[in-house]
Amino acid sequence: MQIESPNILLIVVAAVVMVLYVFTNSAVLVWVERKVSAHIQRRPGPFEVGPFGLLQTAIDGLKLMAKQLIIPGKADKRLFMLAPVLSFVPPIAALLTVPFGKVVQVQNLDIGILFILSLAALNVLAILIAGWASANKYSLFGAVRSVAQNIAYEIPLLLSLLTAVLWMGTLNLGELVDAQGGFWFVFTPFGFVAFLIYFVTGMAETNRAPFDLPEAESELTAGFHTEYSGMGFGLFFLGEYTNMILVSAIATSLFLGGYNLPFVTLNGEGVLWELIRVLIFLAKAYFLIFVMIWMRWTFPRVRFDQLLNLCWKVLIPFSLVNLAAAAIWIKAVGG
Amino acid sequence: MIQKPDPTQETLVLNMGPQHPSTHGVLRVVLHCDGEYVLDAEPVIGYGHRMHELIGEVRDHRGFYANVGRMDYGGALSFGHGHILAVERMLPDLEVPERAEYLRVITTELNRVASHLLWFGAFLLDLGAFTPILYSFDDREAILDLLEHVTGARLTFSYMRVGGVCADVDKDWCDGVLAFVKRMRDRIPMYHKLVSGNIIFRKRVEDVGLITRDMALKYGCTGPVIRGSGIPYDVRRSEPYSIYPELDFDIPTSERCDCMGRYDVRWAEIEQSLRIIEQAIAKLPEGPVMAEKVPKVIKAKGEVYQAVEAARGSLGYYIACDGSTSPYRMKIRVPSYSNLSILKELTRGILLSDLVAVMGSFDLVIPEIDR
Amino acid sequence: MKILDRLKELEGVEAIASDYPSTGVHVDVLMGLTWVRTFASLIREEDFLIESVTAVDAEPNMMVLYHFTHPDELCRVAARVLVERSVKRCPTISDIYPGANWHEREVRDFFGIVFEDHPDMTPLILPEDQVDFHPLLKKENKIKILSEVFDRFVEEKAEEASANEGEVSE
Amino acid sequence: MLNYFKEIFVGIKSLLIGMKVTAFYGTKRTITAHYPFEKIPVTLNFRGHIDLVVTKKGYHKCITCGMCERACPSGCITLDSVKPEGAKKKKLTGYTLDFTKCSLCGNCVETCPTNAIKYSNDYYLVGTSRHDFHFDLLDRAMKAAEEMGIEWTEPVEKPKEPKEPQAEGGESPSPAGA
Repeated sequence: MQIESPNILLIVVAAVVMVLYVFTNSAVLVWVERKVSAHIQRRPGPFEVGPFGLLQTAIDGLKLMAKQLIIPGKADKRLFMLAPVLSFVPPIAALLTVPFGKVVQVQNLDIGILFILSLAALNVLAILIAGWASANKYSLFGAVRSVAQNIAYEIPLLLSLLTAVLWMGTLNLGELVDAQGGFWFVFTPFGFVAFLIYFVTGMAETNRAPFDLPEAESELTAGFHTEYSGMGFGLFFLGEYTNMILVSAIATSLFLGGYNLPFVTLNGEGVLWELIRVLIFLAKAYFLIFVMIWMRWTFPRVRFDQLLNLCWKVLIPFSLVNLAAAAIWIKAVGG
Repeated sequence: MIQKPDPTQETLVLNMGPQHPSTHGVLRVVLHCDGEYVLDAEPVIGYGHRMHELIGEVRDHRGFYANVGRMDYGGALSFGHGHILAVERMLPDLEVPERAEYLRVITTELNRVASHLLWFGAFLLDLGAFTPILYSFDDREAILDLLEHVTGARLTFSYMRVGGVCADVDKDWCDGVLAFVKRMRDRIPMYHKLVSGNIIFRKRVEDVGLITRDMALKYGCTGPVIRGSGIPYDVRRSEPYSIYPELDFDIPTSERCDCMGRYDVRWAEIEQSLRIIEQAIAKLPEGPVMAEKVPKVIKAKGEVYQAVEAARGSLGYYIACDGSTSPYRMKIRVPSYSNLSILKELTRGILLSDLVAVMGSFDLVIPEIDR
Repeated sequence: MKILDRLKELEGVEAIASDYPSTGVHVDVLMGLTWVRTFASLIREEDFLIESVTAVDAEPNMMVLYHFTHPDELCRVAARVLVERSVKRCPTISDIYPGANWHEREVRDFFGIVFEDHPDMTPLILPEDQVDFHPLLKKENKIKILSEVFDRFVEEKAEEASANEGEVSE
Repeated sequence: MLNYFKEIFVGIKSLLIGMKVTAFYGTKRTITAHYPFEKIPVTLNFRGHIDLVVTKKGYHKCITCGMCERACPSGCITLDSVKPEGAKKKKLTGYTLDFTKCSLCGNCVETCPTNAIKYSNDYYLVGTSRHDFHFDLLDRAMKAAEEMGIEWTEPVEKPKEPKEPQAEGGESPSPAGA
C-alpha cells in the first residue's frame, strides 16, 4: 500500500469530533452506570436533573470543573498534573482507528490493532505516574498493583487478539471486520474462547470491578487517584470510560463482526446504510459495556494474588492452547 | 554519619484509619507492610471513647439504660437486655412477668438478625461487592419497622425497663413478625446464590484468618468468632438466662476456623434466630409487661456479673453496688474488644486485602470497643 | 466443680463457691499477688476463657478483678487480688492469656495499676502521652472502704486483708 | 487436572448464578422512597422528643411536681413555676426541653404522675444552631391547641377561692411534698 499524505484537516476535525464523542460517551456511560447499579440495587438512581436524570452527569461534570485542584505539598507537581492527561489522551487517539462503520473511521491503519494496543499500554504509565507523584502510600500501592496487573494481563490480551489476527490474516481493523462479514469470529470455538479471555482481560486492563485493584475502595481508600480532586479526578474518570468503550469497540470489531448483523453482511451504500452500520456497531459495544457494569455491581473484588493466579494459571494457558489449536486448524483445514 | 537504611530491610508503615472505608468507624490500624504483605498490624483504639463505665457510676441504674444502646448501634437490644438482667439480679424480690421476658427475647432476636444483616452487607462491602448491602438493608428495614412499632425507635432502642419492657405488642405486630420470618426464610437462598456460592467470594474468605480453638480461648473471643472455630460456646445455652431454656434452638458451629467459618455460623444463626422468634411468638403468654412492684428508687448492695449473648459475642456487665442509688463500679465487657485484640497475631504475614476480610469477618462495631 | 477443688489445693489462693443466682459467679477466688500467675496457669490448663480484667478503686487497697468462664460447663470464676493503693503493681498474665493484654492496658489507663513484665504498657485508650491521668480513680469524697462495698471482705477484713498485705510486702 | 477444569466450570457457573440474581432484581420495582416528595408515615409509637399533652379543655396537665426533671438522666428538662398569691397550686410558667442532651430514654414520660407529657411524632428536626433544639414545650402546647382549634384556657380557680382560707392549712404540704 502506498503511503498517502494524511489529510490534516480531516484528522483535526475528526479529533475534535472524537473528543466531543468521548465526552458525551462518558457522560452517558456514567448515567448508564448509575442507573444500572441503582436498579440492580432496587433504587431509582439519578432522576432529579433533566428527564430520567439524564443531565445529572453534565451537572456533575460542571461541579468537578468548579472544584479546586488540590496538589499535595510533597507531590511532584509536574508529574501529578501530567498523569490525568496521560490517562485521557491515548484512548482518544486509539479511538481514531476504530471502524465504527465502513466509512466512519478516521484513519484506517494497516497496523490498527498494534496501534491501539501500544496506546492502550500507556494507561498503566498514567496510573504509575499518578500513584508515584501523589506521594501517598495508598496511591503508591494502587500504582504498584496496577503495573503488576496490567503487565500480566497484557499477555493473554495479546494472545487472544493474536488468535483473531491469525484467523483473519490481517492487522487492519477494517479488513478484520470485512473478513468476518456475517459469520462472526465468536461463532467459531476458537473465537469464542478468545473472546471470553479477551473480555476478562479487557476488564482487568480497564481496572473495572471485579479487577479494580488499583483503586480498591475498601482497601486503598481510592488507590491511585486518592489525592486527585476536581478535574484531575474527572480526567481519570473520563479516561476510564473511554477505555471501556475502546475495549468493547475492539471486541466488537474483532469478535462480534463489527457493524455486521449475525449471518448478515451489510454492504449497502449511502448515508442511511452507514448510519445503520454505526448504530449496530455502537449497540454491540454498549451491550458489552452494559455487561461490564452488570458484573461490577454483582461481584466482590478479587485478591491481588488471585488476580495473578487467574492470569498465569488459567488465562495464559487457555489462550496459548487456543492460539495453537487455531493455528493447527488453519494449517490443516483452512490452509 | 547517618547510616543509610537498607532498602531490602525497609518496611512501609501504613496508617489504616482512623478514617478508612473498611475500619467501620474510628479505628486505626498501624500496618507494617512489606509490599502487599502485612508484617504487623497494631490496632489503635480509643478515638471515640465516651467512658460509659464512668457515666454508669455517676448515673443511677434507671438513668443508664438509655446509654447501653449507644455502645452497640447494631444490636442495641441485647445490650439493654444484659444491663436490665444485671440490675434485676440485684433485686431478688422483683418478679418479671413472663410476657415481658418473651418480648425481650423476641425483640432481641429480631435485633440480632438485623445486626447480622448489617454485618453481611458491610462484610461484602469490604470485599468490594456493593450490591448485597442494599439487599440486606431491605430486610433489615423490615425488622427496624417492626421494632419501631413496638419500641418507638429504629436504632438505639431503649426498650428494656427494670421489671419488664416499656411497651406491649398486639396481635397485628405478632402477625407482622411471623410474616417477616417467612419473608426472611424466602430470601436466605437468594443471599446464598448471590454471595455464598460465588467463586470470587469463596476464594477471598476461605483459609483466611485461621483462629484455632486454643487461640480463641486465650484471647477470650466469643460469639460467632469462637463458634466459627468449633467451640459451641453461646451464652444463651451455656449459661441460660431469660426464657432461652424453654426454647428449642441449636448452636451452629463451624470447624473451618476461617472467615468462611464465621460467615457460615452467622447465617446459620440468623436461621436459628428465626426459629426462636417463631417459637416465642407461638408461646407468647398473656399478661402484663411490667412487674407490679418495681422499686421507685433502686438501691442495691453487692456485686453481680451478668453475661448475655449479644450479636457479636458474650457481653458482660459487672456491677458492684455499695448500697447507694448508683453503682460503685460498672464494668462492661464487650465482645468486639476481645475479638479485635486477636488481630495482631492473626494478621502476621497476610495480604492487605486479607486483613480487610479478617476485620470484616469479626463484625467490628467500634463504638462498642471504645465504649 | 473440678476447678474449685483444684483451686483449694493452692495455698495462697482462697476459693469459695459463690451464690450464682445473686452474683452470676460460681467460684470466688481471693489470692495474693504472688499467686496470680500460678492461678492463671492453672485456670489456663482447665481451658477457661478469659472474659475480662478490671479493677475497683477503694481504700485501703484497690482490687484487680479477673473473670473467667468455661466454654463447655457452666462455671464462672471471679478472681480478686488486692493491690496497695500506693504501690499499684500487679503481675501480668498477658503471656499466659494474651487476651488479657488489652484488658491490662486498659486497667493501667483507667486506674494506673502497672502490670509487671507486661510487653507494652503504653496507654491503649487514652492518648499516648497521657500517662498520669486515670479517670476511673475515685475522688476523695467518693471513695469507699473495700469491705463496705464487697461483702466478700467483711468477715475476713481483720485477718485476711492484713495477711494479704503481708504477702504483698514480701 | 480434572479438579482444575471443574473449578473453572463451577466458578463460571457461580458467577452466572450471581448475575442472574442481580438481573432479576434489576428488573423489579425500586423500593426506596423518594424522600422530599414522599415521606414514610411515622408509626404511632414513634418516640420523638417530649411534648405537653393538650387536654380537651385546652390546657396542660402538668402539676409542676418536678418528677420528670429529677428522673431525667441527662438533665435536659427545666421547669419554671410560680405560686400565685392565694392560689392552691403552683402554676407552670415554663417547660424547657434541651433536646441536644436528650437521649430519648423515656424516663420522664414514665414517671409523670398525671401523664402530662407524651412523645411527639416529630422527626423532621433540623436546625442551624443548637438553640433551635431548646424547646419551650409550653409554647408548643399552646400552638398545638391553636392548630387543634381549641382555645388555650387556663382553668379558673376562682370558685374555690372563698373556701381557701379554711383549706389552706391542709393543702399546703402537698405541693411541697410532690
